[in-house]
Amino acid sequence: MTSMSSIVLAASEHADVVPVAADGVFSWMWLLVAIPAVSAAILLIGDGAGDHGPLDRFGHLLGTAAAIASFVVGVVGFVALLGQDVAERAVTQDLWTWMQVGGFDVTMSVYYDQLSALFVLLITGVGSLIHVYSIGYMAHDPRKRRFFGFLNLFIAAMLVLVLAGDYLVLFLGWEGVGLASYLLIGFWQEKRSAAVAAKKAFIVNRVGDLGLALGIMLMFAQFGTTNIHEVGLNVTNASQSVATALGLLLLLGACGKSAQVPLQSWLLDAMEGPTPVSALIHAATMVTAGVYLVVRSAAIYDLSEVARTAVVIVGCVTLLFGAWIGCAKDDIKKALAGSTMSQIGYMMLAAGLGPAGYAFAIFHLITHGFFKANMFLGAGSVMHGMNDDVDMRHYGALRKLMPLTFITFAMGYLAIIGFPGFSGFFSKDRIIESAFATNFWAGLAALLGAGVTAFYMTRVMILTFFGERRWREDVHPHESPKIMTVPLIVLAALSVVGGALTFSDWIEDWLTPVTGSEHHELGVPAWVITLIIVAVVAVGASLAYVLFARRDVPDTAPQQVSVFTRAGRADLYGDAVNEAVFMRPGQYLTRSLVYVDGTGIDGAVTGTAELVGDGARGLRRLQTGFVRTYAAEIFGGALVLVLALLAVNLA
Amino acid sequence: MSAVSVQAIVGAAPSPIEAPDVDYATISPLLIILGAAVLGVLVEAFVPRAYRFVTQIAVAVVGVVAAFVATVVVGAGLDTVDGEVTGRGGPTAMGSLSVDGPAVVTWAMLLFFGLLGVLLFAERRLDGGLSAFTSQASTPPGSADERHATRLRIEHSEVFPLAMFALGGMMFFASANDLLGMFVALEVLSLPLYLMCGLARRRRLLSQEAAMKYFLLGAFSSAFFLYGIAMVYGYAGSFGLAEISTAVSSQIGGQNLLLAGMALILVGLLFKVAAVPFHAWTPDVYQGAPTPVTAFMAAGTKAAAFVAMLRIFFVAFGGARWDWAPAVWAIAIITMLFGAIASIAQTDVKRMLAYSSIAHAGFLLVGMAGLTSGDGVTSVSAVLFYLVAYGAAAIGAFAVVTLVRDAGGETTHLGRWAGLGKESPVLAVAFTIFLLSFAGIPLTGGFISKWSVFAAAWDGGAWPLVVVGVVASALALFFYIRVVVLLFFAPPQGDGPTVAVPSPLTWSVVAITVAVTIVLGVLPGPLLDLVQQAGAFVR
Amino acid sequence: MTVEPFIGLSALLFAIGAIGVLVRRNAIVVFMCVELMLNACNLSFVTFARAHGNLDGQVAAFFVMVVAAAEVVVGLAIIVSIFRTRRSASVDDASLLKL
Amino acid sequence: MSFPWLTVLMVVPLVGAVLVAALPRSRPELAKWTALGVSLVSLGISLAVLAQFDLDSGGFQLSEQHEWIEPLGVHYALGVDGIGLTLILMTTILVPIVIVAGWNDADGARWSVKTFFALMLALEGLVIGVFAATDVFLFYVLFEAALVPAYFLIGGYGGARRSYAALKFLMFSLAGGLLMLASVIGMWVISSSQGDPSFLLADMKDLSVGTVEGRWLFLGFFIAFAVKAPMVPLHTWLPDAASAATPGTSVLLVSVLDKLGTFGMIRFCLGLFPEASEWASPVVITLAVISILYGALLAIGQDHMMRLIAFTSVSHFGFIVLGIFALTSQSASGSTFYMFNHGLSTAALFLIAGFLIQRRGSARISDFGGVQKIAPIMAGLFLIAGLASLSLPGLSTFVGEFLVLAGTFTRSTTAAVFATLGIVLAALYILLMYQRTMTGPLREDNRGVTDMVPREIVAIAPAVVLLIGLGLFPQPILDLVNPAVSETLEHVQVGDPEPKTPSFPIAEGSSK
Repeated sequence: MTSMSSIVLAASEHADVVPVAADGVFSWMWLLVAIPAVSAAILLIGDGAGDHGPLDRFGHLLGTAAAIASFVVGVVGFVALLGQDVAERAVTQDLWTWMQVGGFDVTMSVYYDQLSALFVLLITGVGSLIHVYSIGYMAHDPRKRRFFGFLNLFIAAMLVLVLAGDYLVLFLGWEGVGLASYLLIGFWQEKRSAAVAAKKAFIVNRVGDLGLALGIMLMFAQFGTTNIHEVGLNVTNASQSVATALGLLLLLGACGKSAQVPLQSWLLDAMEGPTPVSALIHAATMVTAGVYLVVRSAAIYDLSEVARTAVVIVGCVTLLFGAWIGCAKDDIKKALAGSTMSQIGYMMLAAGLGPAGYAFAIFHLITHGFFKANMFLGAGSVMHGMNDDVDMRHYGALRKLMPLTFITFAMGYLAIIGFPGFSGFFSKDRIIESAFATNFWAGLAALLGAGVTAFYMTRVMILTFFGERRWREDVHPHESPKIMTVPLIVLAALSVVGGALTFSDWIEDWLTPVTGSEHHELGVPAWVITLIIVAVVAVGASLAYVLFARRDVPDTAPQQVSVFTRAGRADLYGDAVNEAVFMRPGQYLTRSLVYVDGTGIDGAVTGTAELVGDGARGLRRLQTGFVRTYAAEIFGGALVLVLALLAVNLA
Repeated sequence: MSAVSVQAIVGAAPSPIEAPDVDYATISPLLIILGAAVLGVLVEAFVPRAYRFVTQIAVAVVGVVAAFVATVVVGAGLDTVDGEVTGRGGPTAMGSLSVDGPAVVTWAMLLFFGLLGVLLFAERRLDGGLSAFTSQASTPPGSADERHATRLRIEHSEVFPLAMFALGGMMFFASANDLLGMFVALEVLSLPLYLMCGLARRRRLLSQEAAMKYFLLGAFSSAFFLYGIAMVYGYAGSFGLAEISTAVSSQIGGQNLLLAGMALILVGLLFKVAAVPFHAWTPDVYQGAPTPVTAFMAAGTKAAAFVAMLRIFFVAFGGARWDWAPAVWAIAIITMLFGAIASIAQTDVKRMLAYSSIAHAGFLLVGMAGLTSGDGVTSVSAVLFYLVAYGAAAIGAFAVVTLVRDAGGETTHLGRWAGLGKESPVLAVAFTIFLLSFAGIPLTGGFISKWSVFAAAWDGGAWPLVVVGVVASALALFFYIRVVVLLFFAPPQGDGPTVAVPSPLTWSVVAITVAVTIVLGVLPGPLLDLVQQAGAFVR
Repeated sequence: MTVEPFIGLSALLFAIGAIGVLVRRNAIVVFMCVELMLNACNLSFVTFARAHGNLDGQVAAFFVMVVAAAEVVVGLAIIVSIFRTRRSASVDDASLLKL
Repeated sequence: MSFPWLTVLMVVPLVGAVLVAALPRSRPELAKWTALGVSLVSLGISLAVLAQFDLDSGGFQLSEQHEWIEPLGVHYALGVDGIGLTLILMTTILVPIVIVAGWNDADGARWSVKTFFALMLALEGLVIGVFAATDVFLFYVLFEAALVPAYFLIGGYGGARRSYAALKFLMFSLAGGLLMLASVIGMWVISSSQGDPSFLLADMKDLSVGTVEGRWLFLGFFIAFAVKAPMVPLHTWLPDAASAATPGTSVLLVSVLDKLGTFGMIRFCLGLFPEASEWASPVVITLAVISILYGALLAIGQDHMMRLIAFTSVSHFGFIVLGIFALTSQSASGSTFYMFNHGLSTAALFLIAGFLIQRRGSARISDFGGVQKIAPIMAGLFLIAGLASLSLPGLSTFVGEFLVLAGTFTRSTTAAVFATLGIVLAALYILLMYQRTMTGPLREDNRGVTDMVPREIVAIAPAVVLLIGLGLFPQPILDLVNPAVSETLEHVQVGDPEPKTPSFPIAEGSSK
């Protein structure tokens, strides 16, 4: 008895979370997934009806309605959860047994707690807005219906991911979003670049999934279960090395999904997809799944210093890496993509700080979801007006012609660089603080990142909306239709006020039961750090102003540039490395294996056959047709036989 | 007229000659067949030419059927004996014959083959109303006399009595209980065959050459056989298998005589069963001889010779098993591999079948490595079953060969067989079934027979032989399958093979052999029972 | 008087016969060599019969002669028919069947 | 003796085959419909069998037993356990699909249309017999007999090099079969040395086989099955056969016939030679992992669509064998489930690829491009089939694959890790093929490609539905398989490894 109680104590604070069986509203949470899933099925099977059925006229409405409906359910659930008292905010519902063999038992269960609730709101909320936006953006695409089908599919899969009560179910959603992302990146399949980008995304993600899958297997081998909650409990009994291994394997998975170094290379290519996709999947939601995974697995990371440190390092490297790329790109979407990488780097960094940082990771994740979605949609709106030209060097002075887009984009801009009072300010500030509190170098990296962020975002801002016009002749910029601007406005508003989540530490307290919490004391008072941050941001921004607002921007990217720029334009040679280390040797390997299979293994078989054939022809020649030869054979045989038998006796 | 009686005469000088007592009922099958043969000779002499052929057929068929019935009766009447080995029946006719289980089964088998053979001999519709045999063997090929004889539609109905003599010899061979008897039987079965080989109507040069080769080599090998007998006699002082076995197990000294004798006897027998290196005659003779004769010979000679071999080596030389077994093992291995490999390069159907018969001799020798007695699968039962299955398939296969013809008679070049599947699916399927049986594919008699010889050998501790056997079968498979591919998939050469429409005689042979092959594969139970009930040799 | 000389002689005859079969071309001669081998056997039969003091061997000799006679009939028939065809009794000329 | 369900199930297709073969050559349509009818009837019967199968009482059910060859102790004995029944269902489901999909494959072939469908039915009947045989001799006989129709299907209706492929296929299988024959004989000799010989699986399980000879005999069986399976390095017949045969034939070959190998491993290698199986498992596991990676890498290197799919199967069979010889309930059940689903997914891949090749007149991937634009349905279904082949979660193949891997992980982490690399390679070969054929700008010479016609959709739909349905609800089949698997493993006397970490006491009211 004593031993057991001691184990209880040993377990970190997650141990006292006790999921309660779902009832009332919560027993309907599965609708969150079901609605978009069914809608997706309808829209995609609609294919059978050919491309001119009624679905093609109203399909997009159905898809949007599904997203909104599921958002409503999410809100209801969230309100209900607020109603619960803290001890009962982890609700679980077993739907059916997915697979059960021997001791291996995986249940399709909904696990709805504070963390999932926030994600549900983010996914369905931003998701709905982007559905609405897409109605306008994709208005003229012949395969519109399928597009909304894929979007719904994504929403459903993403919700499976965040509502999963079991790591394997999470993996189901995990690969589901991967599939959706594959389909949407390659939505314009007739563009070879799009198809290639889609394939690349899927395969790089698979490499990450390798880690996740192995992690799940290790859980089963160690604990005999893959239920997230039970793993969380059992891991406290596991050895240090097991926890570390799990942590690193999960991190590999996270890197894949969240485009963290070293698996970052796919994200920039992923911009081949339609802009709403980039906003929803590759900015707001899917790419943050890695952060979700780490936070969800807090119990594991709490037990392994090594794993946490790895997370921090990945975060720091990526946030600088992404920022660097962001500075060098002229393609507005790629610039934003770089920034996404870097922002997720922040989240990872925060998550790597352990209980001190989890909450802030999620906080930044949400605010980033708002302002980055906002900016991507803004970029989409710009492209919409510029005949889908993505080169910022062909923009300029758009603020007059696209006022709404400009305003909303500006809100997002201020938020991301962390202008005081805007959402990004609070979330990023928290992260940098706790980074400093934990490790000076991590803090420094984060701080530096903030400055660079300010620099490249200001650059984007200036190149796009200020300066003089550098448009092509046939381009007639115009503001986008309401259907597109309304979502922009909403998101802009959220980007501004999103910071409110942290007032009176609401979000920290809200998440504490899930993530635990602890507070490292800084050497200096918090406001000092804040001042430093603001100062650094100001420097970055003004530097950009000096470089891009004062001089006029060359229409084509100059070639005589610093190695830094060149490296940045080449995505810091990520692809080059992949090609040199994996692709070329791989191709060589397969080619040589094909050869070996043909000549070696199959050759051995056919070779034996030929050998026998030759032997046969040889023997055939013995049959000379001369009776005396035959007689000789008989005589010889007889002789040998006699001698052999005699030899037996004489021996 | 046997050794024992001779001794009796000399032993007590004054005493009157006592008549040898012979149980004629027991050996009636033998007598009936030989009787039919003699009758056949008389028919040749006295029946007018017009009716001769038919009469001969009648005599032969009636003789064979009667003999078969007699055999069944005799077999039913055999009484079980429990000596050191369990068996039934035993020596008769003053110990010169041993009418025991295996002997009776073999008789039945041989008579069955004989009947099928006769039916094939009697086929006259394939070649413009003439049989497969030359009109006058005495006339040189292509000579005016030959054409004249053909025009007169003269026919060699002697083949029937010859066949009967050969058949009688085979039956005698399989049941002879002393070496001298065996030698005589060997010659009685061989001499008619030598002649029959030379009687082909078409391609007479080849036919005559085959006859000569077979004759010279046969005589040559039987000389070895005889010399072996002489040495064994020198060792044991008697021809009786029983006496020899007692000598082998009890007597000291003179081993070399025994060993050399065994070796030479083995040579003679291995020649008959076409085992390497005494096989060389087989392809040439099988190809040159008239196909019906080849069929009869292939099935009959092998059966008789194998049973005789088992009898000598199990009964007489059983005591010296570990002296001869290794040699037999070695020869079995060589033969299996040689037959399997050599057949691959063949382009002539009849030669191909000849090589396959060599390979089968090897598998049968594997069967010799089994246990001599017991209630499971013994050597005897395995070999007997194998002989039935193989014989039926072989006769069937050669029967098919007689039907695939072109202007020059039978066309035996494999290339010309391409596309037979389209020309005559039934025939092609039948031939395929025989080939599959040779290859030992399940649900054919060949499978069960291979299975039982391997099982017997493994039981006798000769699993290495089984392994080699399996490898050899795999090699042989390659060839048989290639022929099947040829029959069904290869594009026919020119206008493809033509299939002559035979009389019911040949059809019935094909039908019967197919049926037997399938039944032995699907329901081998009864025959397996029979051969196992037959028990061991009784001396 | 021991049997060895007789056996030796018979073995010699047998060997001569066998070698003859291998070296001679004329079918008739080849056949005669076979006959020689058979007679070698006869010699040893008779010898052993004496040695063992029973008549079996001697009787055997008679059987062998009869058989040999039969063989001659068959053999000559075949050889003659071939000779009439080819105008040659050489066993090497008859080698159409091969491979 | 109750109603002989299994005999009927086995005989109906065979009789159907004879019936179809007897139809007039001049009425091909009639033959097609008859064949379809027969295959549907046998599907119905198999479902009836399923309905009678009692999940709770394990062991062999619906057993029949009659003396066949009394002197040898051979019986005509049938019976199904969960494993056999699952595979029988797979067979009866696939054959109608193949018939509908291959409706016109035999038109204009050198051989008559009716024979084509007759052979298919014959194959179905024999294979069902193999899955149901509980007598080793009967198993062997049917195992070999099943080759004959397959051989003629390849050689009679394939494309170029068909007779070479057919011969190669037959030679490999028969050679393997002969080795098995040697082992069967060995078993018989042992059995007869220990009393009356009997080939009944139940009796042979109880024989006391010496360790050494047991291992040799095991080898005989295993090699025969490894040829069928096919495992590297005995796989070279498969790509040739698959590329030469018609798509339908390839399906029957890879999805159905090859399962005899893996099925035999569970039923006979583990069943008859538990000790030897455990002894051999390290080597076999290594070979399996090699097959997984080797097959995948070669698939990546192929330009011929059918060859590519064939090599993916080599890789998948690696997983199946791995699961069997990892000797854990998860991996073994996973393998059986995998067999079922691999049947479906590979069938879909082969058939759709077949439609594509038939329309374009070329099987070279490099001859395609942008087909998605003009044949969206085909592209969609092809993608689903491909995703199933790379076992995407949510599709049934994933369940099997993950169970195999998880089970293996508990037994041999190294093997599991290397095997898991396979999932990345799988993504590569499938998506490369999809990208090169379906996406990108439409090539001029592909304009002729039309989208799938209703018949083809009807043929593929069931497979796709099952793949998705069983992906989310695999438990019904797993319930069918589990008891049989656990019985087998008990016979081998290996238990699943315990979780390595002591489990934390779980508080009241928790989720499970």
